[in-house]
Amino acid sequence: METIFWILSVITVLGAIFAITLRNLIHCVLSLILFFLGIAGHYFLMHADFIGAVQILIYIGAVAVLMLFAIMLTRHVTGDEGPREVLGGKWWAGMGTAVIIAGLLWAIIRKDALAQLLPVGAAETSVVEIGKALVADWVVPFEAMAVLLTAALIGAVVIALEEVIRKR
Amino acid sequence: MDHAALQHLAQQQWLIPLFPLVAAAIQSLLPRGQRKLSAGLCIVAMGASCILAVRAFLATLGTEHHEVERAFFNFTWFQFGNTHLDMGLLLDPLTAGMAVMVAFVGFWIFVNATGYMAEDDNFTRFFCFQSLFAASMLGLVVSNNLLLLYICWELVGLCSYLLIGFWYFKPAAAAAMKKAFITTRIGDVGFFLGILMLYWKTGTLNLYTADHTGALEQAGALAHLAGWWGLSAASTIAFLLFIGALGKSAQFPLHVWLPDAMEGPTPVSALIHAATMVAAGVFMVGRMFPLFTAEPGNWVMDFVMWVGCFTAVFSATIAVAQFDIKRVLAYSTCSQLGFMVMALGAGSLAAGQFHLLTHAFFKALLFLGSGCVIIGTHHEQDMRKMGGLKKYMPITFWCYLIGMLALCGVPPFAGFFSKDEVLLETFRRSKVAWGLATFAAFLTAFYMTRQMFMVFAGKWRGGQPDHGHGHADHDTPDDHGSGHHGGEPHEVSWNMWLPLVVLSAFAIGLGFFSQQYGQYLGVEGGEAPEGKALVMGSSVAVGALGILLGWLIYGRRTMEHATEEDPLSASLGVLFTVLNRKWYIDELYEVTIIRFTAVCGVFLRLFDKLVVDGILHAIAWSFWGVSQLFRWLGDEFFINGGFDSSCESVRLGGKTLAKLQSGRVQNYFRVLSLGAAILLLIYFFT
Amino acid sequence: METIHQQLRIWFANAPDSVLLWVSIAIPILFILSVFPGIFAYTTLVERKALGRIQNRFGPNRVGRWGILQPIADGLKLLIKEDIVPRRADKFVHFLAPVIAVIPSVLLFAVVPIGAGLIPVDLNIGILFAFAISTASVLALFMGGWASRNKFSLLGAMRAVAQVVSYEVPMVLAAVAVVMAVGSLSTVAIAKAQSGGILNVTRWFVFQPWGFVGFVLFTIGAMAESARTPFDIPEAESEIIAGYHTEYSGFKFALFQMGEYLASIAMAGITVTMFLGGYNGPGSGPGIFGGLLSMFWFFLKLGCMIVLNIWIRGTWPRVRVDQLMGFAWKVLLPMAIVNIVAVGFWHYLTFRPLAWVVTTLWLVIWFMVLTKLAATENVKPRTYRYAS
Amino acid sequence: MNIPLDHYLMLSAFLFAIGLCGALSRKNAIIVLIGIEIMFNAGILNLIAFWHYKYFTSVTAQMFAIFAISIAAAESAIGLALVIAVYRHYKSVDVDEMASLKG
Repeated sequence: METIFWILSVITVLGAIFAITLRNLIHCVLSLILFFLGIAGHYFLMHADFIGAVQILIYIGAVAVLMLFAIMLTRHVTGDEGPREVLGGKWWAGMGTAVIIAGLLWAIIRKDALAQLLPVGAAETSVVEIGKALVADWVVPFEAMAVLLTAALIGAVVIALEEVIRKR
Repeated sequence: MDHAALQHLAQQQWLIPLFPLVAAAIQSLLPRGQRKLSAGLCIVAMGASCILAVRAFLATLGTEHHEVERAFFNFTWFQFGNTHLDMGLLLDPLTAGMAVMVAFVGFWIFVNATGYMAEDDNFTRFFCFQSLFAASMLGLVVSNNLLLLYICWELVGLCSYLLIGFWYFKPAAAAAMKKAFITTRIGDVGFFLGILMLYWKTGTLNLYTADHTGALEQAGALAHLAGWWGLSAASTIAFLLFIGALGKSAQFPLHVWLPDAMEGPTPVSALIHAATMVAAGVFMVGRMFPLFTAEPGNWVMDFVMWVGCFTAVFSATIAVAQFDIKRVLAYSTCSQLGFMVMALGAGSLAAGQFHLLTHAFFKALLFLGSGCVIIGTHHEQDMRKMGGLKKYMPITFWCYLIGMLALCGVPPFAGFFSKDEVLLETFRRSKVAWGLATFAAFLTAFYMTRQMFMVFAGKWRGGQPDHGHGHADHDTPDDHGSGHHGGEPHEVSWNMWLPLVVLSAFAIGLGFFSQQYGQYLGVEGGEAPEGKALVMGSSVAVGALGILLGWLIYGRRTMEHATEEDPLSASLGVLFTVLNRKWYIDELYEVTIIRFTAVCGVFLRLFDKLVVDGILHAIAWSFWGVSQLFRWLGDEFFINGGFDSSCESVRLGGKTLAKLQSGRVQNYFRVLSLGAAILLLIYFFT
Repeated sequence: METIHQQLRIWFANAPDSVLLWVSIAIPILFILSVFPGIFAYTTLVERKALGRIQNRFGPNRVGRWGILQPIADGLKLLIKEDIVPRRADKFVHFLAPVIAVIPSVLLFAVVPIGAGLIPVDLNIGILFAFAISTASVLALFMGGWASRNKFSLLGAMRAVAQVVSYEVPMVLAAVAVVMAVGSLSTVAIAKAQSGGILNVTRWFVFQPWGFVGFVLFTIGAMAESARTPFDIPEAESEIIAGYHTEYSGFKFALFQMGEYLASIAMAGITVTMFLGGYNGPGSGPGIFGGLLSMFWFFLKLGCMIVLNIWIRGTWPRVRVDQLMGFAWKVLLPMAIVNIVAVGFWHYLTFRPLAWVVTTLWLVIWFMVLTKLAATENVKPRTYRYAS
Repeated sequence: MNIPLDHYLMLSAFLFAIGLCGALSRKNAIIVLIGIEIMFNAGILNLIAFWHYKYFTSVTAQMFAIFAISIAAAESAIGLALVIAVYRHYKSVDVDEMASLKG
């Protein structure tokens, strides 16, 4: 199982790194998908099956596809970036901040005793439990989420259609 | 009526505001052409509400106990953590009586409005707002919860804003709507503070609860808690709440919006000035009365009484010198509201509320009557250009006469009894206030007589071919009296005078129930108080005197021409002008409060520019400083080259960040992450 | 998997446990990888024969008797054909796309119970897993279309993505009806819920009003999702050559085909599981004989679904893009939501005849309303603005 | 499986830093969004890790994860719609060029 963890972690990290460094935007999104898959794999590994499936369904099925569409609509379809910007210009600013934060988090995690926890044979949460929780204790956030998603849907359509409407 | 049945009815109280609300919701979607459907919907909904209100009222009638029969139904609106906000419905005599009055008067106002608004393009919009108004007022009446009451209170304010400015294309209407909204909002601040304080002190906003921990049931306990200004908590809250009522019920410093509200259509005036909006303030004080009376012998009650007394006299004097038919009524309303508030301040819930009820009927009658006059004379509002209408509009005349007599306090009519009771209660509390109020009653009789004679007596002074203001543009097909180019007044259609007739009946008959109403409210009636004969006698006397004086000045010799000077202005001279200009209160506010606010605005802008912007710049520089510090720390402690260079990058980033207003999202984001890094650092080293 | 593991442990009590574990993992994988590609191969043959019959011709009949060796010949041909990659293509993605096309299709079989107690993995989120995986298939189409640097490929890819995303919604909602009725996402539980009744047949969901509607919706959705005629506009040859696999040849092309067919078969399998009673049929049940019989029923139904697909493909014309989208959003989606409500009725009306009447009426009325509303288009002779 | 919790936490921290780096330094708005998505995912991974190691009896963590994922989906939909709208206006998705509020 450790092996699986390490393999998944390597996939995830590589996917993330490629997603922000590659020059071709389509490649970026494809490696982002790899990253999402790795995360979903981690969820399955931690017996959070439902979250894993949701991760695949929403992130790969919806978010990534949406990004591909956005790239198609905003760039030349080849997805190539213009001038080379990776590891140049502002790059070092972001990198520096990120390294500092990563280092600090690393140090904090090392310091904390909680982090040494080992899994205690966790029972997986059944889907029925999640479903019941969604419509019982969490029904208000759930409804709010429904409203939010609807609003986001309408908002996205309106924003993207703005030009079309104005032309009419 | 046993308690369980009452409880059952209380649970159904929400149906009363529901009908008009649904009607408003449907009407908001109707196309403009659907006039009949819209009006029909509105009236049917109001009728249904009225029937429900009457049913609830009848249920509360049968109680023979000394204890007030009260049923309520509380439910949790929503919950967060351990706190939960409740909503509640209430059914007790005060509520039931008020609800019947609002629904009933509202119903007839709606009927009248079908005639008054018949020519208007935005007929459906009008009825939509009216319905919403009625719904919020009924909601306000039936609520057992200050939160719900406040929501409805604000809704009423919103609707009045919309309705006063219904003809928003008229600049005066647009100004009046803003004035009404802002002025009442000043009062609402006090009201809101009162609610907050109440919640703070009692932990609940329910008025009554099953376990007797409601806000009103804790009034006794609140009286022993310290509040502000040397008052007990109960009185402080009462005072703050009264400020809300001050705005809503147009009492002295905040009364200015009410006369301007005349810019709205007349049924709106009837609805606002008779049944609903202004009544809301008085009703609220009545509803929260236990808080007012919890601590005996404080100045809040006196304050309430004196404000009411002053407003009563003050507005009555203004009303004497007005020429607009609706304005006279508006100031009369102010004055009568002053009476109610005075009665409440004198400690009598029954007198104040009873005057509220009777006043609602006859003032609605008067307003609708003035609406009929306005329609009958083709949108003429200046009394000087009327006259002799008795001949042309007999039904309206007789109904108006009844309303006028009721308002003047002539014995068999409703106003006599309720006003008499108010005066009596005041007499027992303060002789000076009683004297002033009696003077106000005299003025009331006088200005109403003046109005009657100016409008209905003499000969028709309008109707010159060249008269008036753009009369030509509504000569377009209208359904009443087509060939009226001479401006001949005419009687209005049946749907306009029928409400007058119905309301007249109540204006005559309602007064006889004054004793019963007191018992009904569960207030112990004073057994034969001293001075009853004096008060009653003086009240009748001043009423008669006022009418007589009115007849002497205006009745013996009626005005001949519209341009003729008012006979009173000759005798009063400058004072008349001052009264006509409403004691220059608006001008006073203009030069004091509004000017002051404008100066404050300029000052605040300067403050913003100097201090706030200064702080922002300081923050920018301190960020730069922090990044410098970082570089220094990095050099000192980590000689490691990689870290060094990253610090360098942070410093570079920091330099960029110093230009905070770059508009570049990523720069903001960099600041954000830098901040996060600093927080983490703090967390790590502490 | 667990059951196989336990069974193996009973049979080979002496073998080390880790070996048994790996073997028990390997068995279903090998089964899927051997049986379903075989089915795929012969599906193509059946399809060509059936299409031939529908179109009044013979279909393949040269290689072996009745053309029985045709798939093998095809496979060999594709294997040895030259693999052409366009010069400007994105080589890596171009290579990756067909591989990715196959993976989700194969993964789908992991949650299809092919017999009583015979399922590779009994996930308790089975159906959700299936949908999650099937959305991933759209990526392969997109990658293939984009990497080819061919505008027709790209158009096909965009069409494919739009179509799959649109039809995913009513399909999932149709499945939600079943999930609601069963109260579980597990495919095994769904199949189990349809056992019993007369001859193990009457409890199939397709024989209930909401189940029938769900079946129709799901079948249409599945067909559109795997881009088969009449919903094959991503590869409409008369408009955009061959869509996203225009620039593919040789075995990569075969892989694309395989992915598509496998997805279609797997979706048929899921349809069978959800609506047609899964492996349930007369005589199915536990034990060796019942198990074999249940496998027989499952594959029989699967075959029927495949033939149904072919039949529809052979007889129906291709829809236009706007019709395709309009159909998904204006008819299928509301109908699926209505169907969910119908399941609610079914659940709460315990008196069955009443439930039948209410549910049927509800669905029929809505069906009529929706078709009425959607059929706003008047078919008129086309007018040509510039070419008359 | 004998992986202590800190492995997951460090993985998550690392991913977060990568996402942050991308969001901070790339000019392309879509990549910035990608970076934000990566950070989101790192956070949710943390949540699930804590659930698995400590709070597995409670359903709260999963609820939070579901809501976070939904919000992320809504956020990316709006974000991408904005990117498209901005692109229509500036003919560019370079975040450095979107420095003016004037339309």
